[in-house]
Amino acid sequence: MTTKQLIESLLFISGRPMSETKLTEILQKDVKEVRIAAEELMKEWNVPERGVHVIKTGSSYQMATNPDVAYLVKDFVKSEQSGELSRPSLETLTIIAYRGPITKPELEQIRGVNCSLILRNLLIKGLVEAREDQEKMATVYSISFDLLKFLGVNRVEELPDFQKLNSDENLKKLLEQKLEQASDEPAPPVAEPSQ
Amino acid sequence: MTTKQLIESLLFISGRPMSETKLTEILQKDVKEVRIAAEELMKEWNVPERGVHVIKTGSSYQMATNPDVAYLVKDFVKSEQSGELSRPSLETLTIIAYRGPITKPELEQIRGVNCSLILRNLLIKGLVEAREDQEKMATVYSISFDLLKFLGVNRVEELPDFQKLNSDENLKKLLEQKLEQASDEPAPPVAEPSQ
Amino acid sequence: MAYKFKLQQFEGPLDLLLQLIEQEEMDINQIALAHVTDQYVRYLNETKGILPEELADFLVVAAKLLLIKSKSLLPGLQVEDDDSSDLERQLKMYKEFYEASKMIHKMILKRHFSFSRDKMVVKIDKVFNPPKHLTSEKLRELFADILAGLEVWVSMEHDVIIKTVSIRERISNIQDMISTTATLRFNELMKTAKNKTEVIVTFLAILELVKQRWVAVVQENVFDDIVVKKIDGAAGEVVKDTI
Repeated sequence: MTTKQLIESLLFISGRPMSETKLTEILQKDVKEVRIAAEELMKEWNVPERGVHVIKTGSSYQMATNPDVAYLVKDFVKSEQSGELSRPSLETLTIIAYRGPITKPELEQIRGVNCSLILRNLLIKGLVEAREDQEKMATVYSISFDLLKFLGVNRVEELPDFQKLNSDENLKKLLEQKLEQASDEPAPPVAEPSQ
Repeated sequence: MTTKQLIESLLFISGRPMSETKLTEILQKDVKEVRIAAEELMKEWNVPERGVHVIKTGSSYQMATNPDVAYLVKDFVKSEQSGELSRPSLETLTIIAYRGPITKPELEQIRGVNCSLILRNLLIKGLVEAREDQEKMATVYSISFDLLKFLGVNRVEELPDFQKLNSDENLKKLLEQKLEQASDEPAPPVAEPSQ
Repeated sequence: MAYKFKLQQFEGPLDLLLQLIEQEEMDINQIALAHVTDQYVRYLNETKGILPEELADFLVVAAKLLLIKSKSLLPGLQVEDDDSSDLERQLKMYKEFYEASKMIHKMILKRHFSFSRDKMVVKIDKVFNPPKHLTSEKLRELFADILAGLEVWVSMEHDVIIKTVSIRERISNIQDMISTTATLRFNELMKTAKNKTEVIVTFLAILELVKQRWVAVVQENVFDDIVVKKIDGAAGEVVKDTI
């Protein structure tokens, strides 16, 4: 059996999202092989003719129905999901979708308001996920599979204007500046070499 | 969408056998068309390269893993049922122990994040039990009898400091707040134009 | 001077600023920011329902705007350029994401949802697999930790209820202080502010009093304390409602 086939079986059985780490552990293969196989699977399944797709956020995968059949499946699973979201929620989710994983200070820098309560709200609703980022030594936020399913895309990269908004120069500058002055304390004096 | 695609989505989402009659009813197509599409689906899926197959018993169809991966499915279930608890899972278990029977929304209000995945994890390990509460009209969760025994107590009330911890003031306030802000977001400020 | 525009509801300071600039049909730049400064401050003062916890965010933007405006009025004014171009950049950024959020909203409203299955499709035998070293004492410790962590959220909700001093209140406050002493030291005044928000509120209040020619501010030498003086013959009442 190929790795791709095995991943296919596992995603089907579980129904829930599975991380590359988890897949690696069960399949006893290395991460790289798992990732390549999973991406291949996505390419194969995510075509309009298929009733089931494989969606991805971060480094996790999940099987979900093709959004084109929403009208039918919605009744079958008795979904009452309306997709109603308030403006603060929408704004926050948009920024996290395009710029995640993102820290709270970065998010607040873009929105210009404190985001503690709204983040908590979105975490409880399961539209956003938080995890500790080892490198940044901070909590980072990304969108959840539930939000992805709401949007009806297989991954965030499929969102309109993703490239532009994800790699915006202005934003980079803004966040860099912010990071420089990140600590509230005044920076320690730095001796400037005299000419 | 073709009938084949629609059947594919339904079989996936249900995970159980679906009869031709049932499919006919949902799809509003005649039996013959449903049967032809389902047979086509079987031809397409039941090849060695696929990790998931479509099987037929009587006049019912079901999606199932390729029999060749049976060993893997076993491994997966085993790894879900065993395995150490993550910190968030352990926290959730603790809250259920001291505050159970508790609903999922209450649990999430305390933890500040969505708990769907963790609950499933605890249920599958036999640590937590779910039942329908008639009064609350909701599913409530308690720790399992096996876990009580394991901890060496007969009832949760015998857990250390139960009275004090169970009736914590902050906890009460937090859960009350939840009820107050039934509509979950603060209303946006409204500008009052001057005359 | 009555103003004729009517704003929709706004979310936060950047949204308010963006709406003001779009109403004037201006591009986002320093000129536009200076142009809408007064409107912004006025809105801030007349809007009811800004949560105290959000007020700080609104005031920080107000302070940046006032800086930009003073630069446009006094071209010779030497200030670090960072803050003003920062605000311009931030607003442009905000606008991009605001537009994107409208797109996202449209996508969601189409209800083009995907669905996944919650249940595993295999039959699962009942097991009992407790964490090996779990004891009731450990549960107690963990739960106590969790309870301690709740404090933040409970008190945060509580903070919302505590009223923060508004610009108008601060103005009457300063007037009272100055009526009894005739002069005030800026540093002394700032010391009465309890937090960053109140420092900015106080600063805005003084600027407003200067604008209305109720007080004058004098600084003898650079780095000296600034002295706030009541102007002789100033009308007794500040026209608070025009702020």
